[in-house]
Amino acid sequence: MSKDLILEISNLSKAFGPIQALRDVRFDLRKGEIHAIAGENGAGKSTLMNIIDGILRPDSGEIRFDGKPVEIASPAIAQRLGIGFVHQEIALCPDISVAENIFMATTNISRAPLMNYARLAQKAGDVLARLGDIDPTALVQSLSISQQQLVEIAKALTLDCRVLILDEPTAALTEKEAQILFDIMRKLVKQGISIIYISHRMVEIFDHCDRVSVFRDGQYIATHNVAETTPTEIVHAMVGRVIDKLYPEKQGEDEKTGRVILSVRNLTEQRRFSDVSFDLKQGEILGIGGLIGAGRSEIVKGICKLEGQVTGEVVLNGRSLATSDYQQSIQEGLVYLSEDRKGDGLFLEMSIAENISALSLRQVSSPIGILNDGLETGLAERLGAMLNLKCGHVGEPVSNLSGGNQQKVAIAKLLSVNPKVIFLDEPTRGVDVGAKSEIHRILRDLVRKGVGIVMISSELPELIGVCDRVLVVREGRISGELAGQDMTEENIMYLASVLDRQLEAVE
Amino acid sequence: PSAASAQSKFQCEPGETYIMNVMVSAHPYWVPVYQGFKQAAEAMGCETVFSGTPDYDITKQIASFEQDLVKQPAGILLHPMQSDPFIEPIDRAIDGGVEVVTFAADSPNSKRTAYITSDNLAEAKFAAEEIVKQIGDSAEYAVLENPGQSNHDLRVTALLSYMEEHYPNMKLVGRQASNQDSNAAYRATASMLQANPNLGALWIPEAGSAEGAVAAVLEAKADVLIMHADVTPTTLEHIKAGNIHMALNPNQGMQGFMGFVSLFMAAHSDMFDPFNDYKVSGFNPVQIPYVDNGFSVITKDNADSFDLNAYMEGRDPS
Amino acid sequence: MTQEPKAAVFDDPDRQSQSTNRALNRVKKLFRMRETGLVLIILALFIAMSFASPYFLTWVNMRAMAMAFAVEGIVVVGMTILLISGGIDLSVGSVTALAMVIAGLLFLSGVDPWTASALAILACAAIGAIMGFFVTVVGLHHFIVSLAVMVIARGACLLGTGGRPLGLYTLPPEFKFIGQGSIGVIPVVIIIFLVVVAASDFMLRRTTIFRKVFYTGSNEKAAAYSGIRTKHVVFFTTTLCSALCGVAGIIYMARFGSAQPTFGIGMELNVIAAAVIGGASLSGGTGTILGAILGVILLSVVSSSLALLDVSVYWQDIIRGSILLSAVTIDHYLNKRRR
Amino acid sequence: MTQEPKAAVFDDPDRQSQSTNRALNRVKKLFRMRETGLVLIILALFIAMSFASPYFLTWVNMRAMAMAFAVEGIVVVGMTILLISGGIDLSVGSVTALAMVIAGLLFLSGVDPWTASALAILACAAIGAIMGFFVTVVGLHHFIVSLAVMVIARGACLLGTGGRPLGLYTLPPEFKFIGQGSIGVIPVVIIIFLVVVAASDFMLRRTTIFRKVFYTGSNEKAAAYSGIRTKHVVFFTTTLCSALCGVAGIIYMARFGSAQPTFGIGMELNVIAAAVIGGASLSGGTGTILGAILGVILLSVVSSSLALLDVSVYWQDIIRGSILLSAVTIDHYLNKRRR
Ligand SMILES: Nc1ncnc2c1ncn2[C@@H]1O[C@H](COP(=O)(O)OP(=O)(O)OP(=O)(O)O)[C@@H](O)[C@H]1O
Ligand SMILES: Nc1ncnc2c1ncn2[C@@H]1O[C@H](COP(=O)(O)OP(=O)(O)OP(=O)(O)O)[C@@H](O)[C@H]1O
Ligand SMILES: [Mg+2]
Ligand SMILES: [Mg+2]
Repeated sequence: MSKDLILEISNLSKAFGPIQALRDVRFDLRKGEIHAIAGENGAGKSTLMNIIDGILRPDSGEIRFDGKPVEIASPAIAQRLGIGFVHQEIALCPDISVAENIFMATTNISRAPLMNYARLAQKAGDVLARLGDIDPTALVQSLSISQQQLVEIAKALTLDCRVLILDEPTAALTEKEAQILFDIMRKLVKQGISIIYISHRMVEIFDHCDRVSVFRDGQYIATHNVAETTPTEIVHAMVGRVIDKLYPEKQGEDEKTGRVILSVRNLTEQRRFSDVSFDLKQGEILGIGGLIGAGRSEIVKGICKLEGQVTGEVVLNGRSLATSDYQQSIQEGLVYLSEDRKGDGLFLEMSIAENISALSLRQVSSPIGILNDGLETGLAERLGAMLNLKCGHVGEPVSNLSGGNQQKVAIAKLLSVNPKVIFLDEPTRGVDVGAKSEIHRILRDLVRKGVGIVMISSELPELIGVCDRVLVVREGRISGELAGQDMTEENIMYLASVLDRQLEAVE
Repeated sequence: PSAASAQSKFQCEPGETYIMNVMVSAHPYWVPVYQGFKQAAEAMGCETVFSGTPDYDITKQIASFEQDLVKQPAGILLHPMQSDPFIEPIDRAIDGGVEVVTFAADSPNSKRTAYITSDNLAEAKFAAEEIVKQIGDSAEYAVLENPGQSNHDLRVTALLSYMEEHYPNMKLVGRQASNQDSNAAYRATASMLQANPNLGALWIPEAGSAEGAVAAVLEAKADVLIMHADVTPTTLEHIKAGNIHMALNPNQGMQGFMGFVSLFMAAHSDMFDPFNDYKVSGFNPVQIPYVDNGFSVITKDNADSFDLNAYMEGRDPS
Repeated sequence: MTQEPKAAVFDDPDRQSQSTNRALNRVKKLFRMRETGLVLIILALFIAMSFASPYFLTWVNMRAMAMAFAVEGIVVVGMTILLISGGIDLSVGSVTALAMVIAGLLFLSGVDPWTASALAILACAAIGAIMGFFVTVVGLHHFIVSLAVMVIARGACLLGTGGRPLGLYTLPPEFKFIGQGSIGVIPVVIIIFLVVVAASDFMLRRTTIFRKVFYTGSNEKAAAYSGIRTKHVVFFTTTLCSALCGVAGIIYMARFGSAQPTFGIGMELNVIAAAVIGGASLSGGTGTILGAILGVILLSVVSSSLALLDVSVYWQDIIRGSILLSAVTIDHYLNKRRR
Repeated sequence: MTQEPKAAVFDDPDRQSQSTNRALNRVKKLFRMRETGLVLIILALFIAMSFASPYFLTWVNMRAMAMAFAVEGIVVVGMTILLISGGIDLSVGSVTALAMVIAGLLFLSGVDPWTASALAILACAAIGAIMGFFVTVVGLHHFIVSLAVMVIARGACLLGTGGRPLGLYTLPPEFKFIGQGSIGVIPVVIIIFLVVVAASDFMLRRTTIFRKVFYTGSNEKAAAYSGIRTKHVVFFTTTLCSALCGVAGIIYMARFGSAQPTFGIGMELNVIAAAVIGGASLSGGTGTILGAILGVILLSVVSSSLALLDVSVYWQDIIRGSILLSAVTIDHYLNKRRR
């Protein structure tokens, strides 16, 4: 048995100060399998992967690679063993070209004294061609967050590795890119490479993986063959309770008022999008779908006056808005949740409480602007509990949290104000199933209270499961609208990727 | 000697200490001054301390002066970085029984009893006369300067006004700041030489800039008479080699020596009963408004005597 | 909002343990405070010095030391706030000097000293505003803008005075009182310093306006995405820092009875060092007034001690630098262990 | 999925236009180069100056200007590389002076000047290595470490010389040749400078080793994840910068025939300014040697021009600062527009 194991981990523990992130866990990986890891946010998945990659050192425990005990003291050693890692948090050099980023590890161990940029760009182009449309000579800082995610994946694919770790690679990817990734994964597995795949999307685990291991609260729970288990069982093992309904009830017929909360007319930005018009009605959650780089984020940021030179009209509750910056938008009641939580969503070295109150300092201070610690802690604890935030106390820095828990802080920040319309850009990116359904429920409750919600998501089941109506964006234009029974993955994909407008007529 | 010392009033009590307080305390200028100070003290059986701040920072110098006061010395020979800020501390020292004499820079509105200094005007006048003597009274000359440092400013402005007054045909063609930085002096001199091919003489108020200026003049193969104040080993060598015509060096030893003597006399004023109102008005009878310590003229012939490193061999700098 | 009733369900068990938790957290916080390490180091220096020199622990010496850092401390406050917002200012020395020169020239031309001082502080604030403009509107880096302004302001000092200090012996005594007087045994300078420190410390920790300074410095984009007008914030901190330089300059003028065009050359590094020793980060987002002031005190005590012990001037710099390096190293390890 | 055949349809026309695209991109790149703006500004200054003064565009004046910035330019190279890696060094001035002092003292004690120089450069590299140690192993910030070392190295200069410049007039002519000689019409100093610049520019752009410097400075974490030993990289750039200061110190010594313990005070700001004007970022990851050298040239041409035009010293600082500010502003807008 152990002959076909490439990686065996036993009795491994790791603590961050008082927090026991991993407790006596074990894990094994067969040659040529795709092994999924499931667990709530903060279960210790990324920590385990960081240990395998030599980024973190375990407090105790043994790692055997190819049957031999190894000590992985640095990423360089992990690389030499043949371990490749796509990180949950994107780690690229912003001032460097895409091609150089992709081949950073290769350059590092290269014996050649000189760079060969032409070859680098060409090789990078070849890898990228499989994944999506990205210019290898562009600087990484000019890419959208999903494009950066693709570069991260491309980076791992170029490594000559035996074990490939993918930590939530699809969190920011749309169906199309995810499918491409799965195709590639299958090819790699055929070549004998083993893959560890972390995801909160059950569908992906059940469609593409061979085995699945479940972790909870830093402890190993169980490993199953995917063929012999069900999503319900896995979710149960993960969260320790049964989640009967993944998505909340949709808008009932009787809740349709037809009253328009927000109306957008002919919104245009020179380069990113043009002629965007839609209405957001009271009582509905409006979804926006589309491919990576279609311009969904840009449209929403444009409405909130966060970015770009936007022309067109935005009408809120019958009144045309004359906002010129985001501050004014917030005052009018429009708030935006960014898709890039690390880049522009959070203050990483500041405390959880300070993060949550950033939008609503007035709520946690006296009328003359003196902050009240008690109020601030209270607000954070209340919202944290509501979102099932896993943390020591709300005074610790956000950088200590797991990825999914950081996302919860970002959401809590938005909920702290009383917005009229909330724009959410990939709101459940990296959030576990339990918390996700909690967030969805909260969104639905907000809608019932009269708040307007617009949600961008690249996860089609979520879009379909949560939204009452979906707009699809392609190349900066709204290419169609779907509601009710028409909201299917096929229809959304079709609208998102048809090649030109004439084809639409063929339908 | 102890018996003799008991008889002379020009002797210290055991442990009687005098302090010399300066700014930028690592500057070599103070070294011969302190040697003179110490030699006088030794002759009178007194203790000395060298104090001050390594920084060019008035608050730090005042703090160090106040810390000197904490030790209750008999007197302090002070180089006040700025005159007015020291008025209050000096007055407080004197009211508290610590005598203060200033040197090289003054605090004229304070109660200090004496001021020992080089006569920058005399230096400038001498330099001007020498320049005219060497290149005639209708030629072009230029100066480097260090705006903001008072004694350097004086050396420059005094020369300029002396020339204007006495030799109206002398033409000032360049006036550049080098701020004691030899590379800046090099740059400024090189540019001035370009702009003024007929430049005849260059007056520089200190030696650091002179090093850079010489390099520029030599490189341009220009025939420019260089004169400067103060001296460094390198400018000495240039003097010996004839690249620099002459340097004027204040008599630092005399500054320290006279500084000590006036300080001692102020602290022992009971030996002196002059014909004036000091008893009723309550001031120190030893009042010396101004002592000129003089300056030396360094040329090829006497340059060997001005090697500070040679002078300091076998002497204790502190 | 809808959450409220549900939140209450969560709240109950939490609330019970909260009060004990909070007390515990406070104690922990005190120990975890960045400043504790610095306080210990400074205490150690004090104890060592009081054995080494009988003059050290005297009232007069303490007073002299405090007078030496009090005014610079005001500039450090401004610099710390600016650093927290993600900026830096190299012009503090020249702007402080310029405040003296402007007020001095106005006074000499007949303006009463209070008006002259107010105008000088305003002028400094205007300089800060100009720097803020170049940083926020044009988009240049603080470093290069403030470097240019450092040169320009020094030039203005020289131009205004011809390079010679202005004697302001005629300043009225009630004005000089700011710099030279005492209330009881405590010098006015130190009282002003303490007021500025206490006020800014309180504001920085407790007011919404200054909290935005932290957000902006910690992650400017995230701050913008939280609806904070980050450019206004940076403009404000840049202006505030220069205005505090102006205040410092006026106090120096009152203290010295003169205006010195060459004052404060090289001061910027000292001031930044104090803030950084006290925990401010050069990349913004962190820093405390208390820490920065401890930084100033540390630097000042070291300088004063060396002078008091009659250490040879040729050794002083070496010792000073080494103590600085050791202090930050020890502080670093103390902080690391506590975490 | 279904899109794949369609993707192929996309590919074909793309490929065709690619080659023309690439040629176009190259031209665009040249225009987009950060340095173009600076070159234009310097050219404008040159043209203005050649009208203002007939002496400006003479060979001798150009030579003198080049001599004035060449040696500092070597330090700028080291600083730029260090800045790219995410560091900063305030000690460059004192370390340059220390190189002179060490070499000078060794020479005076009988060591031959070449060995003395080699030892001095080694000593500077060792100082850089110590700074590197405190930054990478201990974990302190470059700013504070190099500030402490700046003070210590200055102290060492004073201690070694008693604060007095060393006269090294007796240096053999073949050694002085480094600083004072010419090969053909071109001064050796300038040749050394050009070699250092060309070599470091080439290495920084083209060698795999120096690319790691960019990766480390751009995102240390990402670089570490790719297996790059980022601490080694930072240690290396810190050491290299100090070693280049050593080289500069030796050249100054040969040039002026003296070792000045007070040399280079305040030099760090000038050097950092040059690098920043040339496009280096204080937060690491960007910067070019070419840009930095253009920065040095800009600063130097301005100083020389003011001297050549005999502008009043009291105005010079104001004009210099204003030109600096305008230049970076213009450069900024030129860069912005090109993007
Ligand atoms: N640097 C750190 N300092 C302190 N605590 C940490 C640190 N990194 C992780 N933790 C804690 O360790 C636990 C496990 O985190 P980890 O990132 O492994 O979770 P995860 O399973 O990957 O979660 P997610 O699905 O949200 O990514 C969490 O409780 C987290 O708060
Ligand atoms: N700052 C920027 N500079 C240049 N191009 C940008 C910038 N931001 C976004 N873009 C480009 O604009 C296009 C639209 O990006 P946007 O982020 O709106 O797409 P999206 O539909 O939200 O997809 P994603 O899933 O990638 O977020 C992309 O091609 C992206 O590369
Ligand atoms: Mg994770
Ligand atoms: Mg998006």
